[in-house]
Amino acid sequence: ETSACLITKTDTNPFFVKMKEGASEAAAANGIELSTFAGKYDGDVETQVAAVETCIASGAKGILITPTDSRALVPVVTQAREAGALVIALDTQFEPADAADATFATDNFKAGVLIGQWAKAKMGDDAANAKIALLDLNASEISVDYQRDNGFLQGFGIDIKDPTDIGDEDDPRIVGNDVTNGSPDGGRTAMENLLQVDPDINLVYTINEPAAAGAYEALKSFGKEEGVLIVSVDGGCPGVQDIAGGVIGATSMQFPLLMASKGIEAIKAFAETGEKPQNSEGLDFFNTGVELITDEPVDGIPSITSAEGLKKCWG
Amino acid sequence: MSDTPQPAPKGQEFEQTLDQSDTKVASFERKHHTLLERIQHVLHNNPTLVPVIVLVISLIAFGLIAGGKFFSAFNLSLILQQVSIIGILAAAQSLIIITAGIDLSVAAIMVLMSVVMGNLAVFAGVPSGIAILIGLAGGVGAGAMNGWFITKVKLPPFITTLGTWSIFYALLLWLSGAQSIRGQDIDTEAPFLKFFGASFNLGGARITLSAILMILVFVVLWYMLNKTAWGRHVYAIGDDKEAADLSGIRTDRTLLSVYGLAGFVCALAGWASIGRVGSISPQSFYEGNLDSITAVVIGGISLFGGRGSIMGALFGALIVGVFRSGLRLSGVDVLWQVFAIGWLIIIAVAIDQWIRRVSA
Amino acid sequence: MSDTPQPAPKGQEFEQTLDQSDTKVASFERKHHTLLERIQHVLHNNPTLVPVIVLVISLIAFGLIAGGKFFSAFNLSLILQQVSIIGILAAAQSLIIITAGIDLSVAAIMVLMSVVMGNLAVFAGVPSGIAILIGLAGGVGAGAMNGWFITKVKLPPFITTLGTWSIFYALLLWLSGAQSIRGQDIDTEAPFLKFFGASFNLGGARITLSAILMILVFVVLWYMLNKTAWGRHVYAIGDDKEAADLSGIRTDRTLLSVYGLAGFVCALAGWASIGRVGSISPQSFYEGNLDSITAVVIGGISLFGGRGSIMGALFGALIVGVFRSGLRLSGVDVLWQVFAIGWLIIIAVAIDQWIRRVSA
Amino acid sequence: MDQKGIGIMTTPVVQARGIVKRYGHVTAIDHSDFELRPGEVLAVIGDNGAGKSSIVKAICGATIPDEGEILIEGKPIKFNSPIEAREMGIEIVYQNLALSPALSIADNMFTGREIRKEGWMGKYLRLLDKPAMEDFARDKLTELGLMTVQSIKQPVETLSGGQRQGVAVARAAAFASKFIIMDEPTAALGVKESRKVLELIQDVRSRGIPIILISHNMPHVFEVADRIHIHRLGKRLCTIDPKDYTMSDAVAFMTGAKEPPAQDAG
Amino acid sequence: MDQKGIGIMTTPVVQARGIVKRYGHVTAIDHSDFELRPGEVLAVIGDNGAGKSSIVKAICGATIPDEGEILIEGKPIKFNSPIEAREMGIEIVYQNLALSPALSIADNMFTGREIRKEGWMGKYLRLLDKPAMEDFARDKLTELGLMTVQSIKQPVETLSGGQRQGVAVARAAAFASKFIIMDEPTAALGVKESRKVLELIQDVRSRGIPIILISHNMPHVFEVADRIHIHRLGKRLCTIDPKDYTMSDAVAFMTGAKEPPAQDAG
Ligand SMILES: Nc1ncnc2c1ncn2[C@@H]1O[C@H](COP(=O)(O)OP(=O)(O)OP(=O)(O)O)[C@@H](O)[C@H]1O
Ligand SMILES: Nc1ncnc2c1ncn2[C@@H]1O[C@H](COP(=O)(O)OP(=O)(O)OP(=O)(O)O)[C@@H](O)[C@H]1O
Ligand SMILES: [Mg+2]
Ligand SMILES: [Mg+2]
Repeated sequence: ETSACLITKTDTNPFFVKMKEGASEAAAANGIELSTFAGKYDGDVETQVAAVETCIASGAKGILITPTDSRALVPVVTQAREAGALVIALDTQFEPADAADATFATDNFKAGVLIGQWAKAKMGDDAANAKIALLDLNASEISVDYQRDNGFLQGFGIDIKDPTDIGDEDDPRIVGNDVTNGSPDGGRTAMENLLQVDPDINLVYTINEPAAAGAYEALKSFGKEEGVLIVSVDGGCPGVQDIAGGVIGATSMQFPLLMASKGIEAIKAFAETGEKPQNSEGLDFFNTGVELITDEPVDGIPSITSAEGLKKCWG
Repeated sequence: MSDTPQPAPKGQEFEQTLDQSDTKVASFERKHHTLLERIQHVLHNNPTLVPVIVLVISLIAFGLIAGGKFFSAFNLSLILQQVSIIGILAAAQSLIIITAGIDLSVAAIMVLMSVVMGNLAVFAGVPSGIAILIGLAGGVGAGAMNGWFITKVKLPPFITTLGTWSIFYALLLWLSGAQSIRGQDIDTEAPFLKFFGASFNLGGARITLSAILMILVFVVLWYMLNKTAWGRHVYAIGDDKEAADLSGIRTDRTLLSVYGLAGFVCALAGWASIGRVGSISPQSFYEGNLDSITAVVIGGISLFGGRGSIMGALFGALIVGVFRSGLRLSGVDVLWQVFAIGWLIIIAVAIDQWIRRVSA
Repeated sequence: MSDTPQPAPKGQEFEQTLDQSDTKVASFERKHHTLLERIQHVLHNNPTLVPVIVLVISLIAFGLIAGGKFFSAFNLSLILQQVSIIGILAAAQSLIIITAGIDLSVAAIMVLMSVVMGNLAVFAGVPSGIAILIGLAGGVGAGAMNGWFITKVKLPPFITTLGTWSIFYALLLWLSGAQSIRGQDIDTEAPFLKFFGASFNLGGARITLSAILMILVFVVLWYMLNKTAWGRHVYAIGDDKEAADLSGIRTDRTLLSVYGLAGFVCALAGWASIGRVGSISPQSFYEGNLDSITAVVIGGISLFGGRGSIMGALFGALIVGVFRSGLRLSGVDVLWQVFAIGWLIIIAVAIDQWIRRVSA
Repeated sequence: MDQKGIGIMTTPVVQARGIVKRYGHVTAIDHSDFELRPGEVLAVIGDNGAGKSSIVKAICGATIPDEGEILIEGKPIKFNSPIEAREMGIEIVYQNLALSPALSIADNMFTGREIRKEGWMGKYLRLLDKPAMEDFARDKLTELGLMTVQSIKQPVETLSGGQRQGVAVARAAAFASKFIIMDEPTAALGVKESRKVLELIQDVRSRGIPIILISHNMPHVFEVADRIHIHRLGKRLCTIDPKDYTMSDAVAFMTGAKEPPAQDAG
Repeated sequence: MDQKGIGIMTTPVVQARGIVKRYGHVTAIDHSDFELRPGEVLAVIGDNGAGKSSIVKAICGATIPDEGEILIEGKPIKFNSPIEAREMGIEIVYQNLALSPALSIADNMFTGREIRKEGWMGKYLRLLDKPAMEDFARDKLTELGLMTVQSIKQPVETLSGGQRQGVAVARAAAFASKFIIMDEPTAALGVKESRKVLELIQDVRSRGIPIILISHNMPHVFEVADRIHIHRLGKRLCTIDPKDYTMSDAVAFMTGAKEPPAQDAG
């Protein structure tokens, strides 16, 4: 029987919980024995390394991994490939990307760009006087964090300087950055802090929807829930509902379930035929797609409504 | 034997002169020479003043650095609101630390109980009031579980709560499926969960009920600790458990009540956090344990137990809040905020130590 | 005065009979009735056996549950390799805990120093050997900074290291720019940094140098603690610092050396971690502090200081490693792994307490 | 020694039979008997480690004996904690005093039996009546003339060893109604301070409350004791009347230099 | 009292002048003098809290006085820690013993002056010579006849109070070469054990090592002391020769019941 491993960043983020669900279903359908692992926190390299080693030891045919550190995990997955396992990166690419046999990912930068473009179009002429708050993840600036943040800024038409650095921009429209730990309580406090810096903020980027929900609460308590745009990335079901509820203006939806099921299918194919999956054209990964979700579509940017999104959320 | 009745001489021969002995006690008045010494002396006699002074100094300092924005009634009330949840946790933590314990599970209990309340009220259709009561009772239960291990199995509090932290954390992930409960769902299904999020204006300030709850919790616990027999027992246990035992305190029962009460306060913080955060997220307050301990130690409560006023923890929480807000408004990077908080802890406690020196 | 010279009677009248007094001491042999009592007694006299037995039992248990996969030489050597970094940290942590301290900054020192080594060797072109020496010296410095606050400013270790943890963490994020240094860059620029990642096969097992380093660190520290005067002083300080002071130990100097040495061991762990992980990641080992404390307490070293063998921490780290690996291979969800580790801590220490009961 | 006829009059306040207490390998009490009679001062003497502290702790519930039975005023009793003994009016001054250093003198005197305010404040809010407790503590201490503390609110840790001993003794004397145990109450005290304690002991006896006094100081023992219980190797060797024997005899018995007088177990 | 001519012969071993030590509000020593002469047993007596422990601690470096000067064998000296005093051959038995409960008797006897193995093992690996230390400790204890411990490797916490006191006293007696300070060494001891300590004191004196003995036990003091230093209210009131005065006098002086004899500051 073919065995496979799924190694996610954490088990506390619903995104990865969804991914695990998808993988488990696909594995059951394809007759693959799946073991799942997760780090204890975002950035827990040690646990992921140990997990890969355990997979090698147990003779897994394939490893699906969301690298918690795109550089740090390269050596161990190289070992895994040498041991004959198919390694597929999910959601986050390795650096270099070809450290894995394939990558099934959302382009996080692209996800950012989409909401940036949407926000710019939505604001129209006001975009020139936008006052932007950026609610990031945490002090250690992991790749998802800077890719989404910089993608959003680029989409909005701001010079991002170093695309791997948060907060090096000098555009006067940016009020400031603060960290949220990706949770609503962090989102709320960060939003309050930035509102204290400049009460006229009218555009808020958030690292994910829980942070966005917190930011919304802060705005509400300041009496500013109207007239401030909140954009986010992820596309979790509660997040899509928040679009419908008018909390969030737009979000970029990812497809963790799809990533996982595709990954399992690829492992099955590899086990049976030895064939490795191909990247999407022009990209160094297989794009599982990003979908902009908003109930206020703008011209030129394809999007779907929250009602449609709810059917697909994290599918 | 003689005609004037004399008391029979008592004791050994050399003790006969004791009746004439002097009753003076050695006592010397001493002037405090320098201003510094005099300040140290005043603070030594009123140790709770220390965090208050640190608070005032940091307020002034950030007022000067960050300007009027910082020093507005609104911003100050905002800080109060921002620290309210960690403040309530710090109150629970203080209770434990005064008994010479430590509780690494406060934040896990808090989040677990907010998830319990949310699941019951929003998804299971239990009336909010009952869901909250169940959550608060769960807090008592979780605290009592800690207390049981500590008093009956005689495990050190650090180890017990290190263990239960993992246990509660796993339970909360399992119950929530790692998903948050949305604010709007709460609004429609069980708005009462958000009770402590309500606020009103007072001058330029915006007072949230969660801030009032925090102050209330501190006042009530202060009263219990200082004005009731139970409170005296809590201090006595932290001071010297064995002596407390021998001098007639039911130490196990008292400790159990302390952990249960702390668990209750954590659950209360869980309820208040729903109002404050607006939604229920299993990811929230992951570092709440350390934050609460930080507030307590900055507030001058001894980790060795038995010393310090619970009010110190309130000021400790406010000091951290003021620092965070002040640094933020002065445009300091998150990175250097972490750095500054590290020094704050060390310096605040160093000042406290200096004041408590015997030579005061 | 009489013709046979007699010693002048000494003392008070009632003491004259003392010469004839009995010299028997109250001493009673007692049989241990039940088998359980007898086991308890043996373990009581050899407390280090406890973690060894727990380790053996968990090995057997997981061997049965998870089957041959778990019990292979390869998997067992893998566990050894996986615990090596936390194991080395636990050795440093044990040193501190034996002095009745606690160090919340071990993991931060470790990662900080690995970043220092990496930055110097990979980016600044400093020869690897020198970069490593600087990193190790930095570890000593960071540890000594903790020690300085603790001995000179008289801050409690918990608070000091809570503060320096933030400080070191901020520094490491700043130095690394929160970016990992890639394995390939290390391979080309400074392969010596990865020295401890090398491994060789022995039977079916794959032994990594980092695992050998871990064992070496434990053996050397065990020797120092048990066979040298310094080690006796370390235990005496943990036992009763004031008594140690008065009985002629330079407690401050010894404590400073302990913190410095612990810092050195952390930096060594940092070097080994480069080999183990294959790259240098500023985000890794964020929870290393708690993991190291967990290993120490499961190993039966008292958090109150002065008691327990450092070897216990090695077994403690291995127990956690076996649990993690066993649970993983048995296909237990991460969630329930967290849950199980929580119970492991509580149960392991409860057994330890039971064995140490006086009635052994 | 008692006559049989007046049994009821002389029911011992405490009677213990065959008490055994083991600490691991050590047998601290080895089938020892014990008896305290109404209104008397019973001195307990013995070598270091003879088990004196252990047996009195067993009597007042501070340790639970492994075997044996204890009768208080003729009724068999099993204490599970010192609190139960306290509630019966038994007080003990421990060898290590058992005071809470950071609490005030008044707080220490009242631990476990605090006075609450009258009325609803006390009843529902459980508010302590601090002034009442402080007054009481001050009265007791002044009455005993044992100390000249500056303030009754002072934490105990700021007192000298002698003063602390004074607080512990005063606490016991103030609340005991059945009997008091004092475990080497004068060990750390100076000549003057020791004298005060001896006077206190006689005072308490004159109030009709019997006292068990453990002491290594023979002159003190012979001065105040009505009977002397000699403890040796974990059990009662004999009890003697200080009027019938000299200090020399007592010391000789307790150190094993001389055989004790034959006597029945009373 | 000394004659001026033979100054060199009688240079005091310790001479202290105008020592002041304050603890916060409390002045524990208030410009006190102190003198220990070669080969003598000097008793220090005084009420509880008079400052006896404080002044001897100042002499041996355990506390650092705020004012005043200390001369050891005529040379002014400033100790910064008890270790410096130890290195000069000064030993002290503290009131609270200062033993490490979890360490063995042998370890406790040698703390801070452990013996290393001969040869390279000791020199480079700093390996302790445990058998040598244990033998030495066993010899010392047997010699003193102070105890009947089961094993020299036993942790100190398993010993009785008297046995512990014995270890502390043996440690001091074994290593002192200049003088020994004993702070109430018999406070917790039984009659027999106290006698052993008094014999030891006389033994040590006969080896020519002077001793400072703090005690509240007048008969003991008058038995062994060559001179008595009476401490009162933080300073030396007077020193008396036990042959010239009675215990009554000494107690009267120390408690302030009688005026001390006029004398010069020597
Ligand atoms: N908690 C304990 N654990 C282990 N052994 C104990 C404990 N308490 C007492 N012992 C032992 O029991 C024996 C009797 O001790 P106990 O304290 O009753 O003696 P004592 O007669 O009061 O002596 P002293 O005059 O020194 O106070 C001693 O050998 C002592 O070491
Ligand atoms: N560390 C300290 N901190 C504060 N006060 C102290 C300290 N040590 C001693 N004192 C105070 O100094 C005074 C003298 O104390 P000291 O211990 O020298 O008395 P003593 O004569 O040895 O008494 P005793 O006979 O009871 O041992 C006392 O009032 C005591 O309370
Ligand atoms: Mg005793
Ligand atoms: Mg003294």
